[in-house]
Amino acid sequence: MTARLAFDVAAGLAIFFACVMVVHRHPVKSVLALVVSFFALAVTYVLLSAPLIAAVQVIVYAGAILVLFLFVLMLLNVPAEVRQTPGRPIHHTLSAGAIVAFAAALLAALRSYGATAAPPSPAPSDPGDLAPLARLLFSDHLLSFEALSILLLAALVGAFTLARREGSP
Amino acid sequence: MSGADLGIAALRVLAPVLAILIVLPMLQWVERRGAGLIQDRPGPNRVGPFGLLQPVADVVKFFMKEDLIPSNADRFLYVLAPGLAAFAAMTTFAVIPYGATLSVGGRVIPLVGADVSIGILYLFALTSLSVYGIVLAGWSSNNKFSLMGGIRSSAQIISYELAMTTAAAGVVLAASSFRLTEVVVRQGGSWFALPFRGWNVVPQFVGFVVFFVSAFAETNRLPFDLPEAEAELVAGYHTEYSAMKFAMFYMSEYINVIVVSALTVTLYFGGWTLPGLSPAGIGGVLLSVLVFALKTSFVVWVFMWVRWTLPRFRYDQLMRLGWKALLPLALLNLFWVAALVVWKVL
Amino acid sequence: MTVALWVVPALPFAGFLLCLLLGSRLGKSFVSTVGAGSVGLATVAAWTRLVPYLTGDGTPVVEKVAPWIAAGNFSVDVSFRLDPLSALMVSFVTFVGFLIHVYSIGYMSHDETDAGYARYFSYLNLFLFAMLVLVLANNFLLLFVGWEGVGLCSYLLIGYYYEKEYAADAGKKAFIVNRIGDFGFLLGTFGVFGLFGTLDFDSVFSRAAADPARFAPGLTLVCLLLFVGAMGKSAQVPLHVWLPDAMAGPTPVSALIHAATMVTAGVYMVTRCNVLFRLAPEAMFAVAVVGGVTAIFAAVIAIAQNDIKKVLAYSTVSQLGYMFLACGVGAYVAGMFHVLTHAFFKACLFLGSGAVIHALGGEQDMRRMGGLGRRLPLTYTTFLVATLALAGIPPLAGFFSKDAILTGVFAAHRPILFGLGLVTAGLTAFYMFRLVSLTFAGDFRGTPEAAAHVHEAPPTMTLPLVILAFLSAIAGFLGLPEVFGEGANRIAAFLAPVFPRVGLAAAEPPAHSLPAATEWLLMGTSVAVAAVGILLAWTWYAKRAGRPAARVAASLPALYRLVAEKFRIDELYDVLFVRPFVWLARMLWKVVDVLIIDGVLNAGAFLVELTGDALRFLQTGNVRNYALTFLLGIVALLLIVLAG
Amino acid sequence: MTPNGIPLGDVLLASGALFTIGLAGALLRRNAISIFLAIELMMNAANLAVLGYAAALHSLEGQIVVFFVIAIAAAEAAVGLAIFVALFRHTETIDVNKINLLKW
Repeated sequence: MTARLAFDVAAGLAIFFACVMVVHRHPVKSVLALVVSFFALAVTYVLLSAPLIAAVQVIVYAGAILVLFLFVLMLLNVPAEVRQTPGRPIHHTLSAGAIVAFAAALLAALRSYGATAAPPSPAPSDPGDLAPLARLLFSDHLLSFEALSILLLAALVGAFTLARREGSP
Repeated sequence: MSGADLGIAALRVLAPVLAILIVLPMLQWVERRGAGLIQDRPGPNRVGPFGLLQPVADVVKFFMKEDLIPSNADRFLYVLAPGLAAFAAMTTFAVIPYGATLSVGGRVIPLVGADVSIGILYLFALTSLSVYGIVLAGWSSNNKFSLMGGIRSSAQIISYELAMTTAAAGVVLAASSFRLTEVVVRQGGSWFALPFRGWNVVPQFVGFVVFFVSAFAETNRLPFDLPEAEAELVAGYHTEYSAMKFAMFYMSEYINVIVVSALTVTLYFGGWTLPGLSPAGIGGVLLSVLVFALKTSFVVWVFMWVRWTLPRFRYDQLMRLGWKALLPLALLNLFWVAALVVWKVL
Repeated sequence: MTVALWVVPALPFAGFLLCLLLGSRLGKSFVSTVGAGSVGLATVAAWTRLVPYLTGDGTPVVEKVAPWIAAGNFSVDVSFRLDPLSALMVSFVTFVGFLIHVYSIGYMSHDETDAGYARYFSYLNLFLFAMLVLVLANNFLLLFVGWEGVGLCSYLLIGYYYEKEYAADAGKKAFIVNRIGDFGFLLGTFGVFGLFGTLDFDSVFSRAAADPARFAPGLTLVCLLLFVGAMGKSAQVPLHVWLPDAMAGPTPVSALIHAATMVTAGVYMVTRCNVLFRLAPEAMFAVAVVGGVTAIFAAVIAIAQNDIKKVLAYSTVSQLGYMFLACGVGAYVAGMFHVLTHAFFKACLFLGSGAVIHALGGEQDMRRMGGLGRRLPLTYTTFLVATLALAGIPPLAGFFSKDAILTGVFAAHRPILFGLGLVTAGLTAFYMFRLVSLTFAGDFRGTPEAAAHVHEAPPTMTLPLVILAFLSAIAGFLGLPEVFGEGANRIAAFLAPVFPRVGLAAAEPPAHSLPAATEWLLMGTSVAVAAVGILLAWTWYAKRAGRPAARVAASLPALYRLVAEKFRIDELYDVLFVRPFVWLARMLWKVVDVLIIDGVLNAGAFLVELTGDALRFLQTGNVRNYALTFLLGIVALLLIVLAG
Repeated sequence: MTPNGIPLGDVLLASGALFTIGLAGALLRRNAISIFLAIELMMNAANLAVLGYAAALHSLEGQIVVFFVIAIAAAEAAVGLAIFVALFRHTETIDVNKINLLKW
């Protein structure tokens, strides 16, 4: 039960800071809230027997992607959002309605489908042992893995091309 | 879990932290005296014999100074940033094994804070978080020099982390484990028979060089201390900081140096192992701790040595070195290690 | 040493690629070496394969290179076949081709850029490649590839001077008229597959011979369709119109493609399929009639032409008619024999005319020539030899081959066709000597500048002339008539394996039923007819400078104009086919395409535009609106899933 | 129920909540980078659900899926941020209400 408690606390923290992220007007604060949220999520990952994913989550998301966000925010010196005077009442009303409807539908879907997970098949192995995961990744999913490496290269080149100034090397 | 077990566990974790906190003020003295030595000047020599009490004076000074917060700063983040930096630095030490496994009274105690299966990943996860301290300090100060420092730091750390991780991947590949204790044990074997079980620095010299250079960038030490380059940015991200907050940045920098040195020793110089030393009995284990401490000290000294020897890189040179030299070299090293593993040399 | 068969066509193809890709950069000497050298090597390679046939028993050899198409029970290989027929064709095609390449080096060197020179030689090499594929093919489909390939090269080379409109038009005309024939050939191929379930020569012929009665009804149609293809390629009436226009190409091309090799492909194909044709007597008769009519028809037209190459072109058409006449009466050996001899003397004639045109700086009208015999002695001599051969004067080559055909027709009891043949022989002698007289005898009728320019051609041009004239003179001894003794007709013995016995008595090759006296008589008749033609032409044109001919023409003005204007076949086609088609195309364009199809499309486009005008306001440019729409869609989807 | 005694329902509920929060952020914020952050949050919510199921089913495939998602997210972030930088150079803003050139 300690695990469940820890999970609920971590998930609650993640949700709370996600809310902070959405509500906060300043993008830098949003990013920081999201860092905390992601860190809490990493804790939940550990509790869900996925320590490698947790580490990757922290290294890649918190350590790289969000730092990149911060870097861009600082580079562009993005100011805080200010309340728009005319606003967009139609959009906002519709959005709020749609979000509520979505949340309700999601709850209903969880109620009817979520619990129908099949009973566990084999005995779970030691979550700390990364070898089975690695074996799976480099055998069954090798092609996806290689495709991903090409995708990353393409993204690298694309980002470079997009962000460089005209005429600079 | 008995009380004794808990106590031992706490001791295992806290011992290295305490050791670092004790050594920390000394390091500052060593650094300044070393600078004097290298630059042919006395260095601090007024407080106590050979200026040995200078660190004490400094600590007192830090405590006594007025703690200023700029009026336009983001107070919360401004206060949070130095704590974050120090915290990230200190927690990193938890997974580094600092001695051989101790067997006392039927208890087996590995001399490491926490022997986790993803030790190296944990290390990199926390190092990558350490950037937040600097970036937030730079941004929350609301000062253009600080902001520049923060921006530089984020770009620099993201860039060099890549090379550093890739270089370390070679070690992981050779040890076929992320577990740092295993990395160390693996380096305590045969030097002259195949498969090679000596220090990693021998087969992976290129990886070591990449890792070590990246380590300088990761810790913002000269020649890569662009986030605080005093000639351009006054003092970079900590321009506005004073008193204990400044001291925490100062501390975290030294802690980072120690951690990175310890990591270098662990990954490439056999950790606490020494050829010919078998850590049997309490004496042997203590000896292994001593070996580890000496190796780490030496690497720390190299950090200082380099600081007072090399000039600072220009920013574009820094980026070019990271992306066009170190990263390809690290990849090359990875291929090399993979080949060695396939050829059963490692 | 045995060279693989595929090497023979591959060599010119390699030459083609080299000339095409590197020729314009490496210059003329490279192109000359590669272009002529590759064909020379191919000649050597072909001859090494020919030699065993001269002594051996002529067993066919089939060499499979690669599987090509395999679909269900239909399978075709890229495979080459060597038997006496293809060995004969390959060896003279490569040899004549080589001579004409050598000739071209001299002929084309003056007035072409490096790029044009390389283009010319690459086309010529490609032509030889296609022709060799055609000749060596072991099935109808591969034969069709070569068939289309030579058609393409013919088109390209006729239109070689593409900047001149008439050359480009002539190329297009050749291509389009050939399409008609090719379409027939393709249908014939389909028919062959439909009847026999295979396209392999051996299988088709053996199946046909094994059970003639079973295939008889469809076979006639198939043979007629195949013959339509031959008519297109070999310029038989009424598809002959393209060949005279094809003289717009360079003269060596006319010699190689439009006299010696490509146009005889039809004869080759009919001979190749002799088993099928012999089983379809109606088709044979059609072949004979078309051949005979073409022979005399083209000969008549040739009399009234003033362009030196046009005369030779109509002569070619006429001689091709001869060959088909021979095939039609079952004298395939005579037909192939004539193909061989005709290749030598007609190539020689074309090259000679080329030398004349070359000497006169491009002048082709015989009315502005004359008296060139003294200025171009070597050209004159070789030309005269080839002319005599064509006219059928013994003992030159043409005499024997033409005599073999006439004998064959006579033996087949076709008196009308025999009469046509005989008259044609006389006409041939007449128009050829009209040509010789106008060109080489009398006084020069051109401008003084042109007279000053006259010079003998370089050795690369005269050497092929001499060789070809020599061959025109002696090639006839390959096929001496039977009266000179048993086995004198060596070509018949050589080709005998190509004509297997089939199960139909009427379809066997004609036996030598003619008594020796009749044969001698036939020979004498044809020589006499030829001699009359020669003498008449010599008297009218050389001695009396064409005045009697002018009088004859003046006394029958309508007829003369009709003949001079080639019986107005082109105009007839223009009225019958071209204008209705143009009208139809215009209808389809203006009414169907512009009004109906475009109208429907435009109406659709207009509707879409209208709808777009109305709906475009949904495109707010604000991503959040899009995201919202997206979300609404997902909510709807979720609700559907939950409800369902 | 996952091996550590965490009910799958808790995981899915947390995931759904995070997803909905991200959705709200994506729809209601005007700052392009904030929207991007919200989308990242949604992706993490999905990851959480996948890992929850993976744990409940004792399957490693789920972890691999998440691994790929994270890697693709990294690529996406790099390209997306590069686009924002380029966009900002042109328009001097990253307010999506003002970036609406592609409209009727």
